[in-house]
Amino acid sequence: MSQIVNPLPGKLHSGLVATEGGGSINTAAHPGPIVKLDQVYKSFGANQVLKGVSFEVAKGEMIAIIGASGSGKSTALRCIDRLEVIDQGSIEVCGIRVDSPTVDLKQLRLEVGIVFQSYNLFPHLTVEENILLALRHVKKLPRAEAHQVALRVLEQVGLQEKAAAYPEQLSGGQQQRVAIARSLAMSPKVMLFDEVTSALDPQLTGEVLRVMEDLAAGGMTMLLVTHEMAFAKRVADRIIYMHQGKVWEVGAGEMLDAPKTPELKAFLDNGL
Amino acid sequence: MSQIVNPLPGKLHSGLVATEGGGSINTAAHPGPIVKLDQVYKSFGANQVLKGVSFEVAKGEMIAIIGASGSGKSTALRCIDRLEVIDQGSIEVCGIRVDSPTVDLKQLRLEVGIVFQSYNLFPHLTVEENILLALRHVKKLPRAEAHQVALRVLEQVGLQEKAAAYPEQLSGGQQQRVAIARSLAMSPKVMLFDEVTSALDPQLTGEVLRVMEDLAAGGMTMLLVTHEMAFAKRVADRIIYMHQGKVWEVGAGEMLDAPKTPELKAFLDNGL
Amino acid sequence: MKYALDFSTLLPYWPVFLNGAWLTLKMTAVAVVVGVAVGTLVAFAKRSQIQPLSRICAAYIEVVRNTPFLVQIFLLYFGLASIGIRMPTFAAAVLAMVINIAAYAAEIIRAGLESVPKGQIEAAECLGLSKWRIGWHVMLQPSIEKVYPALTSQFLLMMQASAMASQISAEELTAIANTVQSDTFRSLETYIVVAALYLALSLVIKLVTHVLGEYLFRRRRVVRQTAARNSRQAVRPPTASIARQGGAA
Amino acid sequence: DQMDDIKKAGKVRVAIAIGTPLFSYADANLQPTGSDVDTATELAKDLGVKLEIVAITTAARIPTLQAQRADLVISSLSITEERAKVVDFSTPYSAITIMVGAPKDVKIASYADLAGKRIGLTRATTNDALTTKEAKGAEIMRYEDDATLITSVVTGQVDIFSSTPSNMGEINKRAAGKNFEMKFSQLDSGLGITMNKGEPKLKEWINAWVNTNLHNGKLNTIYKKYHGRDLPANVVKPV
Amino acid sequence: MSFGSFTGTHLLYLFTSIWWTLVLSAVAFALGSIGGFGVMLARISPRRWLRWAALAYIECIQGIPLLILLFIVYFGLSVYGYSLPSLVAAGIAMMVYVSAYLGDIWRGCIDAMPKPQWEAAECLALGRWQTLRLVIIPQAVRLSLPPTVGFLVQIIKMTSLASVIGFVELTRAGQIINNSIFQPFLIFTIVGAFYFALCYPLSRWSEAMERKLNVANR
Ligand SMILES: Nc1ncnc2c1ncn2[C@@H]1O[C@H](COP(=O)(O)OP(=O)(O)OP(=O)(O)O)[C@@H](O)[C@H]1O
Ligand SMILES: Nc1ncnc2c1ncn2[C@@H]1O[C@H](COP(=O)(O)OP(=O)(O)OP(=O)(O)O)[C@@H](O)[C@H]1O
Ligand SMILES: [Mg+2]
Ligand SMILES: [Mg+2]
Repeated sequence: MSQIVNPLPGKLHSGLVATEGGGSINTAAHPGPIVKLDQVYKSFGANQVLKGVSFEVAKGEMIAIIGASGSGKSTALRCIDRLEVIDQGSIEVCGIRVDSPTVDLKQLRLEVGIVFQSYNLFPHLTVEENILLALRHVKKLPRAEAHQVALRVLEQVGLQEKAAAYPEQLSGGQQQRVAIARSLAMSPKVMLFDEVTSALDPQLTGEVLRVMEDLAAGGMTMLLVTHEMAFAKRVADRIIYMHQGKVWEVGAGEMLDAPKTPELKAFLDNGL
Repeated sequence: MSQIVNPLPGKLHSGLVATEGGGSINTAAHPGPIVKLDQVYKSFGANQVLKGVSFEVAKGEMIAIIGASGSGKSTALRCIDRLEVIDQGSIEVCGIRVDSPTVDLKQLRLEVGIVFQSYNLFPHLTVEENILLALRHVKKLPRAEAHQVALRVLEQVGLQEKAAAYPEQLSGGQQQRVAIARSLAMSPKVMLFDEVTSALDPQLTGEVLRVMEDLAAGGMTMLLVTHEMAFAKRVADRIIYMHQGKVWEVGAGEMLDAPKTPELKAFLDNGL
Repeated sequence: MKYALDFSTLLPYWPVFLNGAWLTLKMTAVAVVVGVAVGTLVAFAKRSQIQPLSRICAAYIEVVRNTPFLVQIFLLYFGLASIGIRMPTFAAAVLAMVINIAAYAAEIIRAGLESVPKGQIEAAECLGLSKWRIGWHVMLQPSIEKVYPALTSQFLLMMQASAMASQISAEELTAIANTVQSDTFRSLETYIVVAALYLALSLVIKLVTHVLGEYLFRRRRVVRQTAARNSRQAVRPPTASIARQGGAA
Repeated sequence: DQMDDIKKAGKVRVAIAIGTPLFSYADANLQPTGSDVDTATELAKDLGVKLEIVAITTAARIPTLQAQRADLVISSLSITEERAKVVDFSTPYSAITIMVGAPKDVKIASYADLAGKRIGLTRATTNDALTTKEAKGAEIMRYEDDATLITSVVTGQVDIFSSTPSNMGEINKRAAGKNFEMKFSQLDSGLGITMNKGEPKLKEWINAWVNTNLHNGKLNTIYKKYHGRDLPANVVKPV
Repeated sequence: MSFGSFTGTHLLYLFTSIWWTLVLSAVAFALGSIGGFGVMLARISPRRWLRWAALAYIECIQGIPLLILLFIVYFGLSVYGYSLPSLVAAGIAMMVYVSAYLGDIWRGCIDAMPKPQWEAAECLALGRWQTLRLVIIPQAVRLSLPPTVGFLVQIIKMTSLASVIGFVELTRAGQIINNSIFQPFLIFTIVGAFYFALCYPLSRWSEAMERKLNVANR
């Protein structure tokens, strides 16, 4: 299995780039950022949703994407995991050229974990079976080992005792934590989160944010779309503000206190 | 058609009891309150929802019931119109023993009008037909007379011009006013309202509250469950605070300014 | 004329009746198992991106569902034979039943597949599961669970439809009835006995499918038990959805 | 009394299974025809009433009578002891030969040779009763009427059958090249006009009619017209 | 191989037999609707024994093939001295069968009506029957239309079974022609095509209505 490792001319970015250490068996070590978008364009029919989006995520970094509804945040995330195929530009994840037509999807998806607003748990499987499914059939782990992994990630999200429950028996917050655990179980190099708390009550939101904060503290590379400004400001290394399909402003948490562009100011005034 | 008129030993209550005047054709004139609950108990399965509720409503009085979600407000109202059958205690409405197994349901429901949060208009009938239905088939009024009544009540709620519209063509507030008109058309002696504005925008809420205020001013006996504290305080003669299936505090509007029990205080602090 | 029902004449025939019932059950079982398998493939094929394939499947489903089973049997039994394809009665009858039930099952299962939220399929893709795994674990299993009641009532209709196989000499229950009544000249009694046997068979099938459902779809059982255990609070009765109507006539 | 009923109604209801070639079948214009149909027509004429044909299946011949759906059955119904227990037969008005047929190259000479072979026949006929009893170990395929049996043989669903020479003629006409031939005769049996029990007046009239028409040759003419040969001698008994 | 041939007479005969298929379908549907309405009323009756009786009826009839019901009615009625034409026998058997299914379908539609509609009518002092007639049924009819039309397709197909008791409808006509010219493949293809022409438009109509309902309810 050979990846097209295409070292693009390096671009400076404000994040901390750590060189990749151990790495998984399948992926060649590569020095660049974990995720790199370069001039990405994407349209749905006549509706141009992404208009030249570029940004990078370094190893261990946690980046929050904010922006008004319809600004293209979800689409950007979906493009990174190749749920959408981009029209132009390039996306690289852990050295895998996502925009290549011959991209090894399985490999890509082993590197990337993604969690959506709607938890998308498999309703006919128990919490543990949800987690085991991909471990057994994609990673081909033996039963005992897979079980160990499942227990570990469930503990990580604080839901060991719910292993035998079915999704419908859980609260929204619990379901979302299971969804995170399910992604984590695959040991991805980077986790994408798309408004994972938008459908939850404030109280349940807390549980989920806490899990994400723990993850960030544990060194996971994370890219999350969120409306929780306070959380983004406190936890994220950098914040990307998207507006009308473009990266409009990028900066550390403090940028929310002093928006440079009127658009971000308007957005913050409305949202908070 | 004989009612079981059972003059229970009189209980003092703070409201004003007016002796019944003219009265409808079917009901014997009775001196007591229009609605009288005495030690009413009601359970759903193992869940005891009403635990000895007693109160009275005198003629022309307007009483507001407030209380936390699940405190049994709706259940109390439903028991009065015998949509639920009580386990223990007694309920009397216009001299009709509601708890009697042989109660004349038709007579009871001619005396009581009830309006719910979900308007429950009949979607296949126009506004006017909704109102005519019971006039024609229960009161057996001739077409012309029924039409007169319908026009009058529609005017009362300010919706004459919507007579030919179908419910789905109306806003929520308008639908709720039609529901009130439909009940009014039957000339009930007492009207029950269960959170009739909870599903409405603030603006639409206004229209509906105004109609109810007019009604109260017109001398209608009314019992309403509401979350609109300001309205309750301004318009109601008395307020009943229910807590965990019991009448916890009763008093005039001012009781909201000086709650006697910590429960009411907590409820008011949360709700307002 | 007063007619007195007399079932005693039929007593010596009970092994024959049981044989017929057994054959009916056997034909139904084989048809159901093969038919559901074929129907599943057809359901996926109808959803496929390959236009000709999905068109053919759609045509197959519509033709079968809009013509009588009896005509299908005749067409298959005599029609195929007259163009040179011959098969034993049992095979012909079961084949006709498979062709019939597969179309109905395909339509039912497709409805189930369509009700799987797109997000779940995407979530599975993002976990790196292969297309086949997604089809089996994420799409088919919950679909079958959802449409199981509709499928089982289709099984019952199929069992009844197997009565028509008597017309092509399959010695199932109805054919047995025709023979017995001509032996005993007790037609009414014979058909009453056979009606009772069919009723018993359908109860057996209901029981078996119920037990199988409880076994296969653990979720329903677990959730129900936990709900009963956890909250003794009365639950409002669920609103019944409209009975899905199928048929094999 | 059925005789009176028939007269009163002005019509006689005769049950005939349409689907038995030469005896009763649909012609090119889909009108019922055959020797049994002609017999019924003559009978009704002599009775002085209209004929109403009740079209039925072979297996329904006796139940139809029991169910009072018809006054008579004239439908190649062999006179047997079992049947005679539940219905009344007239004296034989015609005859049928029951035989086993198969293609020329198949070797069959007796019931014993049928063991392990598939043999087709029509349900609820004398063929059915006889073959089921005698041909132990044969796989019997029962069809609902002669026409379905013939269709099955012609289309090749079965090769060996128990039927009548006339049906074999039909088969040979339609399945060219197979050369079906009679392997052995199972039974020669007389056919009776069938009616419910307890109708002496009707039975007497029918018997007289059969007798008359056997001797004036009318029934023989009808038989010869469709079957191409004379009625067997044992049917046309001397006076 | 080919013997005799399929002529215009045959085609005409098939065409006219469609009429009898339609007549029998109409009779079965009309009688079945009346019976089904009764079964539906019994299923939602406040009287427990009536509900149970209706349930038992539905369960029994749905467990017995129509073919057997046809035989029972055909032979059964007449051994007790009622000698009825096969159209009537088939009509009665199908009424019994159809009413069990329609009753079940319609009860589902009534059950699907929101409970508050019942309560609202009740609170206006409408009686149970008035509520049903004026409020519930008019709304349920809309809901019941797609499955009812869908079932009509089943009924048309079911009429083919009446051929076994000698009622000459489309399938029986096909058999009769086949018995005379022995071209089963051709004949039953034509017969099947005729059924398809009758049923397919109804199926599509039913599906279209169902889709519209689903969209409206979303
Ligand atoms: N599959 C699709 N087909 C067509 N249009 C789409 C599709 N997905 C998204 N869009 C359109 O793309 C635009 C951007 O959508 P996107 O979901 O990326 O916005 P977002 O920033 O995530 O907004 P939100 O905060 O509401 O989730 C919207 O106008 C949307 O209508
Ligand atoms: N039909 C019913 N079956 C079972 N439980 C019921 C039923 N109706 C109400 N309950 C239960 O009774 C309790 C009181 O309900 P009720 O509707 O009277 O409360 P409420 O005071 O009106 O609350 P809210 O402000 O939310 O309307 C709740 O716990 C509810 O779950
Ligand atoms: Mg989004
Ligand atoms: Mg309430």
